[in-house]
Amino acid sequence: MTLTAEHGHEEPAGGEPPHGHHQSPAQRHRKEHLALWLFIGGDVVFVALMIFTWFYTRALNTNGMWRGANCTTANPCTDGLGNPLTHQVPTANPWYGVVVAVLIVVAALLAWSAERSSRERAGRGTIVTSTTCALVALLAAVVVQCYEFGALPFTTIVGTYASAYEFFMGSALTHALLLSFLALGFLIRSRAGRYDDGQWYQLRLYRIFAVWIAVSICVLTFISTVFT
Amino acid sequence: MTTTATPLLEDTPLGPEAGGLYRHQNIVTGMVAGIVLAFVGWLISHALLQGSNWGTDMVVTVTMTCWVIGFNAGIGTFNGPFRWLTDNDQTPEDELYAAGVGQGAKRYWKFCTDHKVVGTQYLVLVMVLFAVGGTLGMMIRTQLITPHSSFMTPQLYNTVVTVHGMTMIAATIIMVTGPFTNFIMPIMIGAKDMAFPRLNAASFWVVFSAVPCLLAVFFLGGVNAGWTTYAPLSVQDPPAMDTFALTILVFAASVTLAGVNIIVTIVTMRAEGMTMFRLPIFTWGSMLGSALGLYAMPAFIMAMVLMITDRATGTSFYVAAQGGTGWLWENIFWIMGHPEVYVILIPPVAAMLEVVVTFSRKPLFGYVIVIAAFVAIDALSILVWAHHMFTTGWAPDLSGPFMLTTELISIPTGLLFLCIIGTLWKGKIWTRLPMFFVYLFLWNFIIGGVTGIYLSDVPADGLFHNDMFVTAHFHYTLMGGAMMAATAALCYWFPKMTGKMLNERIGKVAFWIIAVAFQVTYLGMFWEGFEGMPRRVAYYDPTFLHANQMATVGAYALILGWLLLLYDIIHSWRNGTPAPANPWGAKTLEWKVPTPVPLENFVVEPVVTSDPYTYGEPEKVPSAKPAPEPELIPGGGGGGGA
Amino acid sequence: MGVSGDEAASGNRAVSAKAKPLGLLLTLVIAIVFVVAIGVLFHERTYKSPSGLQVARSVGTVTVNGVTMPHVTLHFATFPDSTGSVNGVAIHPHGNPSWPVYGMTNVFQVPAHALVTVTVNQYDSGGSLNNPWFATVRGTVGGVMRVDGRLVHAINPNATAHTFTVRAAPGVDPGFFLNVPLPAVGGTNQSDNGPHHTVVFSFISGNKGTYAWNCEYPCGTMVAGFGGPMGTWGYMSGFLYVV
Amino acid sequence: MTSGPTVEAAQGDGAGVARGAGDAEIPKPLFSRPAGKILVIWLIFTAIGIVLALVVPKHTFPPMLTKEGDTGVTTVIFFTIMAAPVAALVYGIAAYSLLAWRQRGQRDEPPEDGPPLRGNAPVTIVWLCVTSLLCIVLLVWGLAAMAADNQAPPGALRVDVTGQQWLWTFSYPGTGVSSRSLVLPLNRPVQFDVTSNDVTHGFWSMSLGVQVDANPDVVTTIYATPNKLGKFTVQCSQLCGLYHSFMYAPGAVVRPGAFALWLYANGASLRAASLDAKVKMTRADTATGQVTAAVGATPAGS
Repeated sequence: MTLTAEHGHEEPAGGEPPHGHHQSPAQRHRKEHLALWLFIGGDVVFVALMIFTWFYTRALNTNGMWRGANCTTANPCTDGLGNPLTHQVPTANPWYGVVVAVLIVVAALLAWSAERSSRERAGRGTIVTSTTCALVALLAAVVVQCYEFGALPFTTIVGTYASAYEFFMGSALTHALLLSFLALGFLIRSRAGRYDDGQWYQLRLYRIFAVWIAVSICVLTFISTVFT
Repeated sequence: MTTTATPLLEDTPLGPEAGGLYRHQNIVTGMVAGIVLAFVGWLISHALLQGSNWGTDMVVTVTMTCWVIGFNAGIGTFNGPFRWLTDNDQTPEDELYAAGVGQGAKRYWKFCTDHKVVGTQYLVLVMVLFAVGGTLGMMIRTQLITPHSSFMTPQLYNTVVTVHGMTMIAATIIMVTGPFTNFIMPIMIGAKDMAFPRLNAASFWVVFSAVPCLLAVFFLGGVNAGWTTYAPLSVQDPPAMDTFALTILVFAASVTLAGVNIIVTIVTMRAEGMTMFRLPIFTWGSMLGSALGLYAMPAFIMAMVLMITDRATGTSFYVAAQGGTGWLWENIFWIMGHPEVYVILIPPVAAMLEVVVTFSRKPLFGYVIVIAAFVAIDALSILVWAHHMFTTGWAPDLSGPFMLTTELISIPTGLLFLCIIGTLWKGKIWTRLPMFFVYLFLWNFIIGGVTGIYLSDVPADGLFHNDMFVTAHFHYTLMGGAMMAATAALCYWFPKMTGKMLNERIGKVAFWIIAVAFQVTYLGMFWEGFEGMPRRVAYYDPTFLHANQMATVGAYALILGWLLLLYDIIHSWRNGTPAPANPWGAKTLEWKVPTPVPLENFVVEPVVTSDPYTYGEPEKVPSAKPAPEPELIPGGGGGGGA
Repeated sequence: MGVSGDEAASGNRAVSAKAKPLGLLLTLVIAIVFVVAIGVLFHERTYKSPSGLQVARSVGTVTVNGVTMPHVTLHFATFPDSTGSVNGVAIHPHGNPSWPVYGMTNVFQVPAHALVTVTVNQYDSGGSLNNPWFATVRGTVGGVMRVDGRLVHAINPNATAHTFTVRAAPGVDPGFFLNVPLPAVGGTNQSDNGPHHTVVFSFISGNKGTYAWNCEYPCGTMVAGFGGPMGTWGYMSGFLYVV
Repeated sequence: MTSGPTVEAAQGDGAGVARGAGDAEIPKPLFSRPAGKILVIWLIFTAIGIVLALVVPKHTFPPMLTKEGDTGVTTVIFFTIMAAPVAALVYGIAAYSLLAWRQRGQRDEPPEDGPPLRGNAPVTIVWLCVTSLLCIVLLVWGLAAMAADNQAPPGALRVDVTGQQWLWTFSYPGTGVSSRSLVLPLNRPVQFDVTSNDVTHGFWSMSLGVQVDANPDVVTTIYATPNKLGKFTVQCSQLCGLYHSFMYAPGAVVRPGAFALWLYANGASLRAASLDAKVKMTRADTATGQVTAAVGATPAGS
């Protein structure tokens, strides 16, 4: 393998500092774009396994305790604490899940508009507006999701439907919090004018991630509301 | 580019005084922050939750999570995200300081982003983990000297078996991608560092913070469930199971971070002219192993999250009485578990192929075939998980298909053997220490492979499953195979990583002890297995006595061999003779940079015009682009990082 | 290249020449410290049998079915709370509240092929066995036991407090099996010194070796009631050494 | 370092060209000179492998008491014989490379380069075909054996196996007999319905050649046909907690008559025992004290 001294590799003036840890936006865009998709690939495995968990426990329905369909006052089942369970577990109110999903979809669209404003150099104001609204939408989603935990008609201990449903809620909450962190960062940085002059690539990654999370949460909400 | 790291250092403020708090963080601040936060978390959770249902489990989980978060905050894992969030990005000076410039040996105890530092940290961590796991293994063999020994109580024995298994699995997962991929791979592809240096350092300190969680298992009542922690037994276990699950969760997260980093580095950071098919084979192995890890590790995390919610919040995914099933655990676990075997195996084999090439002075036989075999293994290994479940009663109708995929995977594995012996064929075999371990790998892995065929077959698996035969089989593949290959890689890259030559005389004594003792130990275990001794039992029928004594004697000799090798490593590292830049006359790029390797690896950006396997060929093979006149690197330049 | 090769070679000789045993000792010490530390740790913590070995008291010899054999007695109790104490003596050195426990120890020693007469004071409440098979007395002399003086073959599987179930370690005496169900104390005022049943039974010990006993009534926590005291050494499980 | 690459390049050129030329005329290395000696080594290793396959299992396995157990042992022997040649080839070439191609004498400098052999299509294809063929053979064998084991045999004796921490209980439906020891009649297929009361256990007896997990609240079924008299042990194979080591049960394969007597002695009615054991048993037979003797391992207590 031959090594040659290349003298034509200097960056244009004002280009990257001469340290390898710090590269031009184009290089960082390429790297972070690939990394993001790899992370999304890992997240896909999570979601796939959650769906598998839902349908497998639902299909197996050990002891009829998916939702306790056979539990009656005559022959009660026992819940996780050994107390008698005398009725079928009611299904959760679907509207909370729908609202959360919608809010996160909205946040994803706002991220998209922020990216477009940055690409079109539409000015700091529009970018800040989009990132702010995205953050608000996400925080609203977090609040609604937390409120649903209190409003559920069941607890985790009454069978696998309850367990899986709350697990889906938990994953939606985690993803929403993760996005909120990013949204907050983008709000602060867009106010500081980081994305004014065409430095849009971070917003693009943010948009891709937000869209994936919106899609996954829509799928999970659909499953948890339809296949009860 | 012409400017090197060195001149930059003089006129930039790099002292701790310059950069604020960030430059005062090290392992001590990490420990302090971790312990403080853990204590706070314990106070709060104990006040709120203790006494409620599953209170203890929640308290343990919260406390240990706080430790992990606190430690990483204290040592600086979260600086990057936090400074991004607050629009206060790192300046180039910050990055140079984070890369350890001008901090000497101190940088090994800091959140250092230099990939060579991270690799060295990983090397030490892996050796420590092997020491812990080996000690526990010796405790197991000691218990089994006599059929009804009272050396350990059953509960202690189960815990030791569990922690031994998990420690060794964790150590073998990171034993090559940790030290060697981090240290060697960026140089091999002509990069200055990994793609995400902070992520790289984070992956190390995160897994470091998981080790105390694993050892805390000893103080929290012990785990009865074995490293596979089959539910619902693991849902029944003492609170130690919570911290055990958390350990794995954190560890898997770290492996995922590292995997992303490795893949991105190889895809985007290659030097000019380093096309994908000029990559050294070790680079391919690291990439494909990490890719498989990206598939396996989320499943590991998923299984453990469900476990923690079952134990600490009363969900019932694994509890049959409330509608769950252990088969859910077994599926998710083995969906992780079998790919994970190849996550362990592929990088060491790839590293070993570099050794085979260098020490038989020949091009790699069937470069493309090896890559194809790795890809085929990646693809097949995600379809074979249920051969661990032949005897669980789950979906007996699927035994046929899984038997098919399992036996198909032996075809790409066989191709790897073809490429190894094809490279040896008519080579000028140079029998230095690394080559010894290559031949040991060949010997052991063939035995491991043949015995694996029985277990892939349903009728024979009915005899051997959960039997000492299985234990012996996977020790032959993972320890006799992967670990010997990794040892060959260590002996091979030791001069480049430490700048010292490994003492081969001591090394060869250690090798022969290890080689012989290994056979005694695990052939003894095969004997136990044939006689029908089950796995993980602390008390056994005296008819298995002789086989067990054989295995125990072998194990004691084996640990002596490893200790001798460890002594050789420590001794040569401390006061061995300085190594030349290229003691083996190898042709991959890492041997063309000076030793010790300067901070940015390359004083002059390399331009690659051929693959590194031009042994016996004229140096200038026609390359994609006409390369300019070859010039030589200024020797020993840079040195900023060393 | 050649030059560097020579350096390497000479280096090897040089190193092996001045190889000091210090590092080797160091590594050996580290390994030994690991073993000792972990061993001590476990010996001192929850894994230790609470109060050491109880050796059966000899009361002469006796003839059963024409065979003369030594006659020994054992005496122990089952308490509802392992943190309690009897006559000022702690039942368990570091017990857990609301964990039932066999006291005062969980390891016993009896001679081989002897008639062992066991007296158990049962203080604990109870419930339903998850396998009624264990409500029947098995393996005692005549397949019976005395509960407060009454001869019984079996008790109510839904009012069982604990069982004393013994089997040999693998290969010692596969035929040996002993199962004695202990009836629950009614009411709600169970305590370590409260009302209790006195259960007396005799069995003929088997070959020399280690025997494991445990409770088969799910009196623990977590899944199937076999966690907590059932899964932790020194509460509802122990050893019977036949010498 | 400065002179590193040039020296290497020189080596590369000098050695490389010569070797390269010398080797170009030999397209198939396997048919070149070393093949003869490697063939010998290969034959020796193969022979050793086959001898081991025929000797080791016979002397190490416990006596197999069922058809399924015999199938398992045959499978092990057959697979070893099939795998021996491939393993022997790798061992042979590795051994020969050490014997013939090792660099002797000065071992501190890298030897000159070997021939630039970057691959060999015919060899690869042959290797691929052979390994694939072996795979298919093994698969077919495995599927056939599996099919033979897995059919529900007519007129099988049903045994309900219940695992719990840390004991087995075996009950014989229709007789009311429930025991901690497993007794089976000779030459009669048995259907084990396995379940668990708490956690996952493994119902495993190597001598019977059966293994299936006992899962809580689920029944898993497995079949076996005892074809030899003798004693065996049922052992829990799935780590199940504190006393996993002690979770075993004694067992025996006995003649149908002795089986009926055993059922009767353990509380079955005369009629139920005779029905379940498919024998005609009179009260006179039960007077003979053969019960425990016939069953051997069975304790009086159960």
